[in-house]
Amino acid sequence: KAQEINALVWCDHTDPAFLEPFTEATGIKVNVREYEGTGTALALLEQSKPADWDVLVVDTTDVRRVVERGLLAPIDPADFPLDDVFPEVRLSDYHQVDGVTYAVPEKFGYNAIAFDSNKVSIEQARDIETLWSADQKGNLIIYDYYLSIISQLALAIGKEPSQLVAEDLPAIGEKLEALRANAALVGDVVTSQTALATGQAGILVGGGEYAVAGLQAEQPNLDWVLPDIGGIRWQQAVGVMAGSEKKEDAKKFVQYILSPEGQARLSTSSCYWGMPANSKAALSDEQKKRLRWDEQPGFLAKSYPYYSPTEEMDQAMQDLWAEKIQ
Amino acid sequence: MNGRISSALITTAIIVIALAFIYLPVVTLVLFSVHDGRVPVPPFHGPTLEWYGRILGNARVMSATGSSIVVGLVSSVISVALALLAGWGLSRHRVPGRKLVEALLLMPLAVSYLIVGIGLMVSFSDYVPKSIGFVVIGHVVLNLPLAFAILYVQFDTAQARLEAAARDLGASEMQVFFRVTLPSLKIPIIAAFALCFTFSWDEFIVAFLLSGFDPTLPVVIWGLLRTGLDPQTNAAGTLVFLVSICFALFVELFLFRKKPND
Amino acid sequence: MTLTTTVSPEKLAERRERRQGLLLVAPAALWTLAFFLIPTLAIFWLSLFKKIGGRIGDELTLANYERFATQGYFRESLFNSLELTAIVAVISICLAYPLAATIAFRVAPRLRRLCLMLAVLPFWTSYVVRSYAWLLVLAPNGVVNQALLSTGLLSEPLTLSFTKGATILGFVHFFTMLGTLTIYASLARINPRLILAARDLGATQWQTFWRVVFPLSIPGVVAGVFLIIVVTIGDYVTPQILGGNNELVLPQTIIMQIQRRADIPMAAALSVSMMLVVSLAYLLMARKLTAERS
Amino acid sequence: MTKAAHLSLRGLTKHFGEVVAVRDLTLDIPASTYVVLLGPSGSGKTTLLSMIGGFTAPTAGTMLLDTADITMMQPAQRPTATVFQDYALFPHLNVGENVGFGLSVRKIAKAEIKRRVADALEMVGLAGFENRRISEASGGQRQRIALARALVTQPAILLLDEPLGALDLNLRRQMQDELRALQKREGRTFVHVTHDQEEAMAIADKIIIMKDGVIEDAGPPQDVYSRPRSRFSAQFMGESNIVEGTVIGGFADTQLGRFPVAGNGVAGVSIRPENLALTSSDGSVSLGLADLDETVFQGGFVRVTAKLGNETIRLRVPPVDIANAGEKVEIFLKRGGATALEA
Amino acid sequence: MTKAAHLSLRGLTKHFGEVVAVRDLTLDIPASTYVVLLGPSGSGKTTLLSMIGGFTAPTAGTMLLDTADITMMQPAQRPTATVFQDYALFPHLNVGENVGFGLSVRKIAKAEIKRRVADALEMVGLAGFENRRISEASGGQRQRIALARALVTQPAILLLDEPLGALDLNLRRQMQDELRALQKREGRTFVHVTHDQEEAMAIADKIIIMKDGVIEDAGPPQDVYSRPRSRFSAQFMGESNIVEGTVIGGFADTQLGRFPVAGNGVAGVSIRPENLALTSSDGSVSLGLADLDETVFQGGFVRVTAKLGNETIRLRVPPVDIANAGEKVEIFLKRGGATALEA
Ligand SMILES: Nc1ncnc2c1ncn2[C@@H]1O[C@H](COP(=O)(O)OP(=O)(O)OP(=O)(O)O)[C@@H](O)[C@H]1O
Ligand SMILES: Nc1ncnc2c1ncn2[C@@H]1O[C@H](COP(=O)(O)OP(=O)(O)OP(=O)(O)O)[C@@H](O)[C@H]1O
Ligand SMILES: [Mg+2]
Ligand SMILES: [Mg+2]
Repeated sequence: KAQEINALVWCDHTDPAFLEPFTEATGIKVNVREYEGTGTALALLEQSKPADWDVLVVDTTDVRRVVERGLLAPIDPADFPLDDVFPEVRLSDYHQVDGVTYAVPEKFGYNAIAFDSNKVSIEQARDIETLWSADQKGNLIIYDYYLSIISQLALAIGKEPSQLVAEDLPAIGEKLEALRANAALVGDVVTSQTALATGQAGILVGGGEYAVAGLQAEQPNLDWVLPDIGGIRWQQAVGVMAGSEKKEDAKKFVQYILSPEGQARLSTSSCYWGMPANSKAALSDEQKKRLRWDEQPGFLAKSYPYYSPTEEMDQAMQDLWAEKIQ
Repeated sequence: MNGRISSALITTAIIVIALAFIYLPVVTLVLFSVHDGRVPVPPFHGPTLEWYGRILGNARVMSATGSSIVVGLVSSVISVALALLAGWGLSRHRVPGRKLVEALLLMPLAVSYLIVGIGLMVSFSDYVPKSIGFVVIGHVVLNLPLAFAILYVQFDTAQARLEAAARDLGASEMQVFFRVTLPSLKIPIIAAFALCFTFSWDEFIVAFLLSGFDPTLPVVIWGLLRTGLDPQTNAAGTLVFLVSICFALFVELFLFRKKPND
Repeated sequence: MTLTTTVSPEKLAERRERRQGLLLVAPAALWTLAFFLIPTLAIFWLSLFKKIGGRIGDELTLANYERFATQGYFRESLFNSLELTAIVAVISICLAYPLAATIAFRVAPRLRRLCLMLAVLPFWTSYVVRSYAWLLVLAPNGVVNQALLSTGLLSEPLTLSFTKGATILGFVHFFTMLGTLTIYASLARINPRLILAARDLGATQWQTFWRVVFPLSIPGVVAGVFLIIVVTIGDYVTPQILGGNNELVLPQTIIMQIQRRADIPMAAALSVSMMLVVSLAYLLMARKLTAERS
Repeated sequence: MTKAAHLSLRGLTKHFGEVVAVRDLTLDIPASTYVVLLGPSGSGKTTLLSMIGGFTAPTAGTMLLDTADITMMQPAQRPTATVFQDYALFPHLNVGENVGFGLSVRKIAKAEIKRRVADALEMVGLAGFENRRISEASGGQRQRIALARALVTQPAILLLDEPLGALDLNLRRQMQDELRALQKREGRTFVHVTHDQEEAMAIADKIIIMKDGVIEDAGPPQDVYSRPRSRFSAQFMGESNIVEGTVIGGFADTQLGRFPVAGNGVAGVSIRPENLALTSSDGSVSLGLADLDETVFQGGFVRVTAKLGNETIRLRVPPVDIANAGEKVEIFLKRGGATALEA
Repeated sequence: MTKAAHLSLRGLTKHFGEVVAVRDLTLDIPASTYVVLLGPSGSGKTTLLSMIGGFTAPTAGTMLLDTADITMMQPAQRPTATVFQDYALFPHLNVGENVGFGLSVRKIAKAEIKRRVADALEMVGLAGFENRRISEASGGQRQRIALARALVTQPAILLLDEPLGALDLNLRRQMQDELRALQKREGRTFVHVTHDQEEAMAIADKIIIMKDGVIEDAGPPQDVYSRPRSRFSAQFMGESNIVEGTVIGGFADTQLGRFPVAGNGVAGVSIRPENLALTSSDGSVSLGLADLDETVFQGGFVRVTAKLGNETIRLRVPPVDIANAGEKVEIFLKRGGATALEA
């Protein structure tokens, strides 16, 4: 009987082109269930039996939260080609708790500024002040994720995201209010894209390559840029579930994900593209060009991972977000 | 004479304007499903059938379509069967607390799908794995009151007399049910089934909360829509619509339309 | 044979009927009990606990409700939901009524079914996909704006999408179809001779409508309004897509508790509040419905 | 308010697609007459009534009320009022509001309406019923409410479409008497549709018998009953023995022999069962010996079937006559008991 | 198959909550009798029939068929068959399948069913109708199909609940004759519910008059009509003049004077309108001069209302008598025309 493992993943992992080579090579069938938002994943996991899941893909920022709930199993970093991973995204602080590794980085990209060059110049887009300048009223889209936007605003008030403390929240709140005053909408990927593509609004905070890459072929006026003060980097990590009864198969799947082939397929998955964590990913030149491979050193230097909040801080931030933005 | 003509004009105008409003998004949807470009936004280019080809070749969409059909059929069959038995029992026999049972059976109509879904998720996930089976359970909860409302009113005194006649002629309860009740209620049963099926076919929230590795079509379409602008979603939406229309037309033409010689 | 029995034939027959009846009703009743009532009660029960650091506490508390009452955006979202529902209900009925009345009274009988079919067919386009389609219709370069621009009435495209108006429009579109169905059903049930009688007694068309047709169609209107309330107050898809998330509504806060925080007790408390609102609406309308019927 | 008026229908015709419901019908209804339209199902009674009420526009023909042409007039404007078969009472209004409807749409003062509603309810024997709900009224009461609602507008012509069809026999008889009395008291014209010949005879000043959209026979009940114009009319107005034969100079030559006939038709003879007897009487004519076939006791009389030659005939005789009869009986035709038919 | 049997009802009672629909009713129905249950609406006729058919369980009492207690027997087991008022024909089956239903649920061979269905249809005059749809059958035909469906199972007792209520008068008369003939031919017991007294008299061997759940009067039609036991029975079986007074030794002393009466009651006198006349006859008694009030022509007879002293009386006289009458008329009571009532 064929072996099967169950994985709780973001949608890019559901692409058959990504999963099939693994199944062909190992005979292990991967059942995937996609989710959005770590909360959903946690809710899902709380609502299942421990043995139901074998692999979890999660925001790097949230690895600690998941580990604290005892959901991830320790893994041996030596099993994975971590040396090939871009140094900036290795982030052992995020992937380890008390020195034990629980997850490995797999894919990343940027929550920066996407814009319509017919409406704002690239210089304007790079200037964070543009977001709340009066002449942008009604021209702004806020991407609907509180962590990325608040992290960006941390930079705007002169703090690295990881340095945020509760006392900063009032200042962040002011900035949020200023953003809100200019915003035409607070949108998910498709609504934001629709607003950009139809010319409804010209600047998307929290946007990045994932928002405009698909549109550029037909609307070359759409582009993205990291602000001069620095931008925010999203990162996905993958780990083996603590309750899994098939940890070996799960490990094989994680190894596949981190392998050059798996990395190439994951980064160009039909759901969304993103940079592979592994710098040896087997990508064609054409693909590398679309991913702006060569510019990555500059981007990485200028970007910061999300702020990883404690439980109380998280609630305070969400309340702030709901209060000011929605 | 003039009065009659202008009255006909007003009627036509009202109908045309109303239909224009009602069909505005549908036409747009269909139009951009044949839009020749990666970005389905105005202005329109095209046409092309590329996106239909893609969507039909998308294994995930196709298997979700299969799941949707299974969920629709199974949940509708269960809903109609339970509703039929309950309607039969409640109308035939002096069931204690009949009003209470009626209220219980109709109650889910008054509660949002979101709450039904969350309720099932929090109370049964320890016992029922997320799966299309779980979605079927949820859809039966949603559809049972509908089917019951449609079928219960059919059990009137004329229907009761039909069954009394059958018993009088020596039929057992089984024979009464299968040879009289079921066939004489054929039309309302089909109507209830059709309604249940179409509701299940387009239901998103409960399916989203309760499905596992084999999501239904609306959940997959929702997923497609979260990930980026893509004419494929328009093609998928159009296909869902076409299937529904075919189903509605089939029911209307072949099951309800009286044949001329009937 | 049974001469010794003291139980009347009636009692025996009743017992048998009751047994059969219970047997037949049991599957549906148990299903609803198990998969609807118990989960709903579970939500209520769960709402009385507090989620603390990834665990659900084991002390009964009203903390979630307290938070609902004190946190500004929860109250605001409830208010937004109520306002939205009221506006949508009024507009939808105002649009659906004339359409239903036209189909019921002015369209030739053989075309009625066709018109009704046509009017409700789009009901079956995928709900989510339809919302996105509205975005295309309302876009600056969409049909509506282009049509307005070409008439010269406008020089600049209007901002139509991602507004409260767009949310309302999306709902109104859906409920115009639904309302047409329920109102048509109650209009079609009106005995046509009542209308003849009113005309015969000297009533004008207006008087016939307001004094006979409308009062008799109220059950259909009320049924429509009730459906509108149940669906509008429970839906987060339309406000999120068409409204550009510009106004928080109650179901969005519920989904937020689940998706971002996995705080199911809080989501449960919000759900309970939502059910209370709907139940209140139901009680008010049920009275109206039964009053009309008798 | 409205005075009694004379209604003339001239060449009224109504087509429904292929079906001709009423065909070139001409009829005069004098003021203050109780007219009953009688005919089998589908004969066009409802269609005719509905054209008079203004609910159905005729395909051809005109309608005059005294000298005014009302053919194109709306129901609201016509001085007619209709009592519908199912009464068409407004279920959402109470009894008083139903009766007052026709007044309140005319914006008559509240107090005046109240007074007139009370009068109308009094007239139909429902004084004080104003605040009852329609659902609380019995069949007979509903009938009266509908009547009061129609009469309160003081129409010149009251149209009633099978108003008693839904009532049971006793109530029907009682309402027949009441309708007749009401019509006489109010002096309005009543046009009443029914397919019950007994009802027609009990209340009509004038019976119109319809068949396939045309008038088959018309006249006061007694005339239509005793001197039917046609075979159809003879049979529709009650049992009749139709005997074929030739009629010349007041005598008929038939299978039953030669006997005197009234009327001036030539197309056969109609003999009512009660005009045949088992005993002779003044001026009766013997038709010969017959074989008794079947006797059915019917309370006040016995219905008898007998074979006279090859013909089966029906008689209606007092119970006492049959008690004394043997197997063979002599049958007598009473004086004036046979009518020659025109068609 | 089933032979004719004697049905005994002993102390049958049925309560519906507060309402007593049938009260302590005892009744014997001999084999092969045509029994008609007659009574006003709500008198318990349907309830009684439904208890006999096994659809309603009695609150108290027993039912015996010959010597077998059938009180608790299910409808399917009882040797009864019911013809429902709306016929309750299965709309999804054709005529042959409807008639054969009772046989096919008993798993009788196809060929045998076919033969017996054909026979049954033949019996009700619908030979060859097997393949028609129910929706294609007219009212009268449906009635016959229902009859054939019930008879094909060869019940000892056929129960009919207002089987002719939906038919028009002519068809009703025809079906009455057919039912009666069928019952005589088949020799089964028929129990037939109606509220039409003419129908009851036309077909019954025995009429049972019910009121408020009890038997008010019972007997052959002629007895019930001519010698009603009670005021209610007298009035329900047709028009009757009820005169108060004392009855002693075959004579009544009343407001109308002293005259001979039949029957042995003491609670008043009933006189049928047809037993009053405007001309004297053998053995008649004059009741004195009366004022003519109203005359209604009714075809074969004239209904007359007259005032005799303070009493309003109704008469039914031949049309010729009234033609010759003045304002004041002498009224005669025919011999044996008055009956003393027991209640
Ligand atoms: N609206 C209509 N459309 C088509 N045919 C009609 C319509 N109304 C009446 N008819 C036809 O016209 C003829 C006369 O019908 P009408 O209702 O006047 O008869 P009626 O004498 O009132 O019969 P009944 O006693 O059954 O009420 C019938 O053949 C009927 O089918
Ligand atoms: N199922 C029932 N529940 C309550 N009361 C009933 C029921 N069936 C009959 N009754 C009552 O019992 C009484 C007798 O009813 P039944 O139907 O036997 O009268 P009926 O003589 O057949 O009248 P009708 O001529 O109107 O058919 C009535 O008062 C009726 O209201
Ligand atoms: Mg008619
Ligand atoms: Mg009855």
